[in-house]
This record gives sequence, C-alpha cells and structure tokens, in this order.
Amino acid sequence: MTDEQKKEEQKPASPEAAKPAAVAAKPPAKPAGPAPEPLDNEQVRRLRARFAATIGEATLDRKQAIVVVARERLRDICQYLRDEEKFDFLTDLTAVDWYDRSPRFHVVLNLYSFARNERLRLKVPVADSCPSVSGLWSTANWLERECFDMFGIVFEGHPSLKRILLPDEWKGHPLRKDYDILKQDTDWVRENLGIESGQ
Amino acid sequence: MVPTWHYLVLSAALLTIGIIGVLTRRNVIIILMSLELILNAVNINLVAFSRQLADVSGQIFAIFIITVAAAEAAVGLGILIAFFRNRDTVNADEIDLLKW
Amino acid sequence: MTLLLETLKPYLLPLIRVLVVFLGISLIVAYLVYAERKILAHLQVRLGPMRVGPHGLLQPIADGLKLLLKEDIMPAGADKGVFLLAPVISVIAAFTAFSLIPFAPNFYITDVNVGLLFLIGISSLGILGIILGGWASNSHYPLLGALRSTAQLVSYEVALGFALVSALLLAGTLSMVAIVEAQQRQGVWFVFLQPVAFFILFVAAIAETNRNPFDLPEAESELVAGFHTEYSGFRFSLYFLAEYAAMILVSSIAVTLFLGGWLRPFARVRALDFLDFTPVAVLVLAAAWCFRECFRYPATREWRWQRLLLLGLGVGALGISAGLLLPARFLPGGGEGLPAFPALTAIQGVFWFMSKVFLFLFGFIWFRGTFPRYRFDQLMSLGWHFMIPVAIANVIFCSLAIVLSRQMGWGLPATLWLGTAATLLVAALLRREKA
Amino acid sequence: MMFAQGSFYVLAAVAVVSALLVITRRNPVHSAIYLIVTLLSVALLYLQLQAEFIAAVQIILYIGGIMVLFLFVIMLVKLDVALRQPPFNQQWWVAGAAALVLAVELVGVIYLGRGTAALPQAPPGSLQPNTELIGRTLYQNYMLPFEIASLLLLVAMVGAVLMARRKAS
Amino acid sequence: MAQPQDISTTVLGADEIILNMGPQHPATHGVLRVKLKLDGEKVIGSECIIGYLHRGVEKIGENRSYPQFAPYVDRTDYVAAVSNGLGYCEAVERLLGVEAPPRARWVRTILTELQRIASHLLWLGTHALDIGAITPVFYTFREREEILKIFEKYCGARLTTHAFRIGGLQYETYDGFEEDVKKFCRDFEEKVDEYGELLTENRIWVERTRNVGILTAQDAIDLGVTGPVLRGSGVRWDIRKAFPYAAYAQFEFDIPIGERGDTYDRYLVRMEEMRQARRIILQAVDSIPEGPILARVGKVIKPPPGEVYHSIEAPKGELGYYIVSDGTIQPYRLRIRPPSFINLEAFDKMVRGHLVADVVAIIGTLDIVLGEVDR
Repeated sequence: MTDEQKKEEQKPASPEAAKPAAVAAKPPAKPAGPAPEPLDNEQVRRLRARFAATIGEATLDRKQAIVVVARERLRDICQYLRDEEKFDFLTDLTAVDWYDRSPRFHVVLNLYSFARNERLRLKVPVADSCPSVSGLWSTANWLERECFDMFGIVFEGHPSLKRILLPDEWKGHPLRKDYDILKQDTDWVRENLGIESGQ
Repeated sequence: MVPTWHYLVLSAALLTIGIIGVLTRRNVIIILMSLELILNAVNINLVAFSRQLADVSGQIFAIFIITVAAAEAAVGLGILIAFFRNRDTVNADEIDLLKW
Repeated sequence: MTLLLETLKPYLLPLIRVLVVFLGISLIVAYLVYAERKILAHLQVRLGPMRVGPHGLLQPIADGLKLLLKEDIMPAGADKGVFLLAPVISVIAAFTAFSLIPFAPNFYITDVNVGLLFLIGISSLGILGIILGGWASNSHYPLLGALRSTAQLVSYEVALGFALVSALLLAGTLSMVAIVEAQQRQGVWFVFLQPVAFFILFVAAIAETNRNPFDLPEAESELVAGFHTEYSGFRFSLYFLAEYAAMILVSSIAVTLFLGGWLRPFARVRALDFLDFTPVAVLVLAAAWCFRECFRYPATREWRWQRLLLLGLGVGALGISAGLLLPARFLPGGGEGLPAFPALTAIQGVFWFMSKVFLFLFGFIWFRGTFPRYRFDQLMSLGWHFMIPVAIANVIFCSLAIVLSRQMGWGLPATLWLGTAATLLVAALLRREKA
Repeated sequence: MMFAQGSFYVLAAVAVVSALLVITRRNPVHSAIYLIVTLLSVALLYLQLQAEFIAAVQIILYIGGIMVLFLFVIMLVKLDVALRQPPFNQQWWVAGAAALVLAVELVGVIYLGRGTAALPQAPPGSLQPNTELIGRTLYQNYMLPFEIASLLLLVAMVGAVLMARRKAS
Repeated sequence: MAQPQDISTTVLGADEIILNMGPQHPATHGVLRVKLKLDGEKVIGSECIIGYLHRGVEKIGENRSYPQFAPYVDRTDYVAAVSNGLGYCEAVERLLGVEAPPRARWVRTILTELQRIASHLLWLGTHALDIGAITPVFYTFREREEILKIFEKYCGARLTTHAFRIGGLQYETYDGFEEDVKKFCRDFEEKVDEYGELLTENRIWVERTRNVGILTAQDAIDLGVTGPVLRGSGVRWDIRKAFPYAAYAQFEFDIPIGERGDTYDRYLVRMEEMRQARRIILQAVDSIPEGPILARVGKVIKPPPGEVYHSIEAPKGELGYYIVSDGTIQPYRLRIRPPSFINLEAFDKMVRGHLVADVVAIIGTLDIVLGEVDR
C-alpha cells in the first residue's frame, strides 16, 4: 500500500486530470452554473456488467462521480469496490432526507481509492433501513450510528446501533426534514408543567 | 524502673487478644493481623528479658521474629489474593475446598 | 512562681527550639510554594504571582487564608473517621521527622543514636496518610492514586535505603549529628566519595516526594489529583503542607548525609574564613533590594502599604545583620569562652544548611519545569531494574573499597572512586541490557 | 522515674485497647489502623526498654512495610460483601472459652514465675551502644541464623509473587 | 472487524473496574467522556461517550443562507477556524462553479497554513502537558499568540475569524501583512527547534510515546483516520497533494510520514508539518500576485441544483463538506465530515492493552477538538 502510495505521490499531482472522466467535463459558462451530466466510463460499465440492474443511474456532478445503487446488493457492491476496484477508504457516510420522494432517504457513501487517487460517491435510496457496511470499513461504525441518530435509518447488521451524539432518551431524529425543533420541549412542558407551551 | 513482669502481663494480654482474633474472626485479613499481634507479644517478652539480663540475644531474636512476620504477611496476603481471585471471598470459613 | 520557673527551666530551651523549628518549617513551606510558582513562571516566560504585596510576596498568606476559609467537603460514602485522620497523619509524619535534623552544631531538637533509622521510619508513616486518604475518599481516582503512590514509595524506599547505607559506611554511625561531624573530621563531603549513592538518593527523594517526573500519584492529567482528589479546603492544605515539608525533609537528609550539613564549603581552608560573613552579606543585600524596590513604587496612597512593608523588611534585615555582628563582649555574661561573634556562629550553620537545602529544592522545581512524567510501569521498571541493582552494587563495591583501604592501607578516596567506577560499570551494563 | 512508670502504663493501656479494637472492628481498614496504633505503642515501649534499634525496625518494617502491605491488599480485594456479613464465625464461644483458659494459664505462669522478678535488673545503659551491639552479635554469634532468615525472606518473596501472580493468560 | 462497543454490560472480573474519565477531566480536551474498563491499570475496553457539545450545526446549516452559515463553521473546530472557513467557502464556490482569484487563493493559503501552525502549537502544548511536561505549553502559546495577532490585524478576530468569503476575501491584506508573516516565519524556525530540544530527545518523552497507541497503515485506512494520524502510520497521503486546492499546487513542500504509527511518530509528523507549513508560507508570501480579491458571485448566492463534496487538509485531517443544493439560497443538506470525529473512532483500537496513563497520551495524539467531534 505504502509503496504504491509513494509512487502515486511522486508523479506531479494533477488529480482532476487523472480522473478519467474529467477530461470531457469543462464547466459550462457561468450564468448557468455547473449541472450534473450522465457518466459512462469503464468503471461504471464494469459495475453494470457485474451487478446489472442494481446499479442505477451514474452521473458526474461538478466533476465528481456519483453512482446510484440499490440497497439489496450494497454490501456486495462495496466489497467488490473495496477489494477489486481498490476503493479501500471510506471517507464519509451520511444521508439526505428527500422527504417527499419514495424511498425517502439517500444514504451517501463517499469512497476514496489511494491507488487511483479517485473518489466515488455511492447513493443508496432507502426507505428506513439499509445494510450496514461496518463489516467492511470499521470507520462506518460511528458514521452509521450518527446517521441512525440523525435520520433514524436502521443499519442492518450493525454491531451496536444506538445514538451517538444525542442522549439515549432523545425523541425523534433531528436531521429529518419534518423534525420539529420545539416538539421535544413542548412535549416536556406539557407533561411536566401542564401548560400548552413554554414558548 | 518498670518491673519485667509488667511487660509479661502486657505480652500475655496481647497474646490472648491475638489468639481470640485468630480463632473467632471470619475475615482472613483480620486473622493475619491477629497473628501479627501474637508475634508482637512474643517480641515484648524477648526485649523485656533482654533488658533484664543485659543480653542482646533477646533483641536479635526479636529481629528474627520480625523477619518471620514479614515473610508470613507476604505469603499470607499472596495466598489471600490468589484465593480472592478464584472464590471472590475473604472469609476463612468459606475456604473449605482442598483444590479447585 | 519561682518554683514553677525552676521546674520548667530544663524544658524551656527545647520548647523554644521546637517552636522555632516548626514555625520556621511552616514558613519555609509557605514560601517554598511561592518560590516554586515564581521559578516555574520565569522558566515559562511569565511573571507568576505579582498582585498580593510587592512582587506577590504576600501571596502565600493569601493562599493560606483562602484554603482555610474554603468549605470542607466530604464525599458521600466516605469513611468519615479515616477521611479526617489521613491528612493529619501525613502532616504529623512530615513534621515530626524534623526533630531529628541537625540544622547547626548547636541547633537541633534531639539527636539519638539511631537517628537516621528513625527518620526513615517516621517518614514512611507518611505513606499511611496517603493510602488511607485515597481509600477513605470512596472514589476511583483517589484509590488508584493511593495504590500507585504506595507502590512507588515502597519501591523507592528500598533504593533510598541502600543509598543511605553507602553514606553510613563512611560515617560509621546512625546519629545525624555524628554523621556531619564525621564529614568535618574527614575533611570531605560524602558526595565526593559516594557520587553514585548521592545520585540515587536524589532520584529516590524525588520519587518519595511524588514530584515530577515521578508525580504519578497525583498526575493531574490522568488521575485528576490522585489521592487528594476529594479533599478540599483545610484538609487539602494539610496534604499540601505535608508534601512540601516532605520535600524539605528529604533535602535535609540528603544535605546532612552527603553535603556536609551545616558545614560551610571548604570548612578547613582558613583563607576562606571570610565566607563566614556570608549570612550578613546576604541580609545586607536583601535590605538594599528592599529599599530600592520601596522607592520604585510610586508614592501614592494605594501603594503606601506596599512601600511600608518593603521598608519594614529592609530595616528588619539590617537590624538582624547588625545583631549578628554584635561582638561577644557586649553580650550579657561577657565574652568568656565564646567565639568572637556568637550570634553569627549560631546562625551560620542554619544559613549554610538551608542554602544547600534550597539548592536541592531548586533542583526539584527545575525538574518539574523540564520533564514529562513517567508512566507507572516505566517508573517501577526504573526503580527495580535499575536504581535498586545499582544501589546494591554501590554498597557492595564501596564496602569492599573500605575493607581494602583498611587492610592494604590504600587511601580511602582513591579506593572509593575505584568502587564507584565499578558501580558505574554495572549501571552501564544494566542500561545496555535494557536497550 | 515517675514519668517512665506513667508512660509505660499509658502505652500498655493504649496497646491493649487498640488490640481489642483490632479484633472487634468490622472493617479491616479500621482494624489495620488500630493495629498500627498498637504497633506504635509497642515501639515506644521498646524505646523505654533501651532497644532503640528494635523500635526503629518495628516502625520501618512493621508499620512502613507490613501494614502498608496489608492496606494495599485490603484495597485490592473488594470488601463490600464481607462488610455485610457477620464478622465472627459460629464457634466463637468455643474459641472464647479456650482463650479464657489460656489467659488463666498465662496469669498462673507469670504468678509462679514471680521469682524472676526478684532477679537483679541490669543497670541502665548496659545495652549501649545498642546498634553496634546488635550488629556485632548478629554478624558474629548469629551469622548462620541470619543467613537462614535471609533465605526465608527470599523464599517468601518468591512464594508471594507466585501466589499473587495471575495465571498466564 | 468492529469491536464490541458496549463495555458496561459485560461482566466484570475480580480485578476489573470501570473508570469514568470526563466529561470534566483535565486531559480529555473538552467534554469527551471515556468509560474505561480497567484490569488494574490496564485498559481492556473503552467506550467514548460524546455529544456533550452537540449544537446541531448541520441542521442550522439547512436553515441559513450560504453566506449566513459561514461563521458557524468557525465554531466546529474552534482552534482552526480559518481552515474550516476555507473548506466551506471552497465547497460553495465549487457548487457555484466559480473560482477565487489568485490573490485571494494566495492569501488563503498563507492564513490557512498559519492556522495549521497555530493548531499544531496548541496540540503540542496540551499533549506535552498531558504527558506531564508543563513548560512547552507556555512556549507554544507564546508563538500561537503571534499568529493570532496576525489574524486579529487581518480580520479583527483571533479565534473565530470568519476570515474568508464565498468567492474570495472580504478584506484586502493590511499594510505590513507580508512583513508580519515573514517576521513570524523567521522567528519560528528556531522556536520549533526549541520545542524539539525540550521533547524530541528527552528520554522520558520518548519512553512515554514510543510504541504507545500503535496504528498500522492497514488499520488506519480501515478506521478511516486522516491527517497526521494517517501519515504517522506511514501512509503518504495529503489532500494538499492529492487534490490541490487554494494555491497549494504552486508550492513545494514535503509530506512527512512516520514508520511505526505510534504516538512518537505522530509527534514527529506534526513537528515536521509545522516546518513544512512555514516553508509554504515563505514561498507564498514572496509570490502573492496582484489583482482582485473577490470573484463575481452575485449578491444573492443561489447555486444551481446538484451536489458537491469538497475536502481540505485541515490540521486535524480531512475536513470535508458535502453540500446538496436544491437551487434555493439555503443548502438542502449540509454535511460536515469531521476529521476529529472519525479519528476519535480509532481511540478504542489504539488504547486497548495500554495503561491509564497512555489513555491521555492517546487522546492527545489524536488531536481532537470536541467542538468538531460533536458539532
């Protein structure tokens, strides 16, 4: 790993150019601003060949590769990406709440490959539960806990899925779009003070 | 000058108290402490007679007894720790297995 | 009335000595804290206490008052009796030991023929205060601190004991006064004959007083405050007092055994006799500093008492130095059989003794400002795998050297240095083995 | 003389009372503290008997060493359970009776041996200088026992370490 | 691979105790609470309990316009506010598809590297303090003070600077900025060596940090640690080289790495990073181009729909911003990838089998800031 890494570093760093897809993408003129465009490179083709329909749409947004994958085979896809495509580093795992869509959430995994100096973003549309990748990357452990804490997404197969930033007795999941910031307070006030609202 | 037999009485008292402690207490630590009382009682005798007879041998033996006491405390407490680890108790009447 | 005076007379002088020693030690402890804060501050590019009194000179008094007035908190579930008793044990142990320290040839509380043994014994009582205080607090941090402390003190006491034995081999007595007299007789401080033992004593002394780099029992970044985490107010100040008194105590022991106690440097060189007047010179200099500082404060109302304090200190210092120079013939009772300046001679011992002690204490503070802290297992390993073997080797080689010099008629210093060289060889081997 | 007499009785009383407290306290830490008091007063009695060396050894070894070891062990073992159980075992009355018999016997022996009290007391200062005398006797007359004692300590040390050490895990 | 987290439910053996460290503890750098399961003094399990400083920064982000949110990021890693601001501004710029003008990027680089030095100085002082050396903290604060003075002169704030704006800089550099920075760099060279003299060769320091909290390269990648912690484990990876941002592509600097991945290596890595930061600053300050300092971003910042992940090499590691825009003036979702949070996850792995004293050394070597861990 380290040797590969050194080699990687010694060549002059221009990683945007190193990205296979980046050559084509020059952001359009300013007033319009950057916009997502479809992505179709070797890697995506390999993924599609292997996992067929579970690989959804692949896009390039602001020169960043995004692949939508189905939750059913997430773990297999991650395993494949980690072991064979060398995306060995899970940079980040989070979620986005599209509360008017179905399925409601996107779980977003940000992968990085040291060997290729490349990032790849996986988006997993989920309703309320998602397979855990903490068996593949230890770092997912806390990230998934945080995600559960903030969005209420249950990660199946997580060793100890409990709240991490908020206290255990917290009600609701604050980063959901329909979370009322005053709800917990008001409930408490109603229950303990017997009045309608403390505000 | 305090007569020697006063020291003997004191020594006898400490010895008896020590023996009562060894025989009646359940806690091994306190039993070991009572043993120290007994050894001290002996030492008082030795040193008192050493003074009366103007012979330093008594004090020498007191030193040996203190040595023995140190050895006894170390081994005793070592056994106690090992025992506590295995049985989670320090009560003498619960030490009723010859092996575990 | 006269009868009462007559019966009290034999007790009067010892009583005054006891009072002087204990009050003096308390005062030194208070100002040792001040000195530590000042020295550390200057090592760390800051000023230290500056607010209370000129240059913060009254800070210790303010600190003392603050500690006394603070609430005395006892944790729930603490063993009340033991909790109250523990700091008292520490203080008593630390202070009682001073009764055996000879500050000057004619100024000590008592001298017994097993003085050194008693010193070790009494100071080892201080451990009880720590371990009981840690246990009685009914809390994890103090308990761990107490356990660490006990293990540390017991371990380093062994090395300390062997280092003391090395000095005893040379002195041939356990009496503290006689040990200093032996150094006077032999014309050399034992540190020059037993450097290894002195070094071991120094390190062990730091460990015994829980000072950096061996301050694990109270490592504030790990165990908050170690055994006295749960103590507050007056009881905390008792521990504090005991700790600093213990520092002075071990320094005193080291000075007595290795640095010639009350003897001035080169006590046998007549040409340096003018050094006898150093105490006076120091006092005069201090007075001069006070006067200078006094006039540097602006003559406004708010600084008035500061100026007065400095002025008073200066005048006091001058007065004392004048008193010291009072020739014997003006004293009541005439000058027969007394040295030329009796008061000066009496104070000299204390002066040299305390100067050496302060040198030691400065080392303590300096170390604290410099070193990181050892980890517990490293501390133990240093103690058992290095200090104790070296100390034992030192005792063996030095007793061999003494026997050799007696049997063969070789010069004592030379043979001892040979022994020291052998000890150093052992030490080097031990280090190599570890690395 | 008065002072010497008085201090003996005070110290003896302190020793006996705190010895009684040693065997009656429920909490071993309290027992240990009272044992320390007993040991200290016995050490002071040694001083009175002109055995300064033994007194110093008593303080250093017994109080500074053995008792600290005791306290250390008390802190290592959890005592919460033991504190709630009855402190005395069931055959305490048998033991008490036996001890009473022993006490009577001891008093009898001392009474019978009262003749020794008539033996001449050695003059004060006959055992001085104490440390030197002990050193000489110990290393000349009692060399072999001394070495055996050091061997005993070694064996005890090895044994204690072996006992207290955890099984290699 | 994942360790069992919950240590409170496991049965305690005869010699085992649970020690609770924090949230009020001098060495947990804020309000970290660590539950340690101890066997004697040996740590056989740990659980970090965090969230005491949680302020819902990400939620706030969804309810503020893009420029309004910028001051909030200063308050995540509050000892490296400039770096946070750089990451956020660049992420939004990338979302907008604009680039800051060269002069702005040069000044940003200088200030960010100064901030890296300040952050590392704070780390060094407190780390040494935790291990028992009480003096270095005063020396490092002396130098940190100089950096904060430069910040104060530049933007009026010392800690939560809010130094950058989306699209570039709000303020032109003040007169004498270059001289101040150069003077600092000139003085700083020997100051770093001075810290080194106090610690690098100090036997006790080496003994306390060598072989403590070892993290192999494999584990480091698995645990997702970044920054000096990753480099200390021997992975030569730095976002400044991998995905250059600001003006880093223009400057020469080395990426120090460690060999064994222990606390001492991480110490050496950070020390060398301070020297390299000085090197970057010196290059940058000599070549600041003239020109505008703010790109044209419009009065109302309204990025087109889409999303971006942009990360920078903050002093603590990879600080990433994942922003999803729905075309309004507020982010639809704003995620901060906090390096401290993810580095702290490695704590359990690093601490097992060590002694209590090493716990503080390991917390120190992770260089966490609870404001960022908890957000």
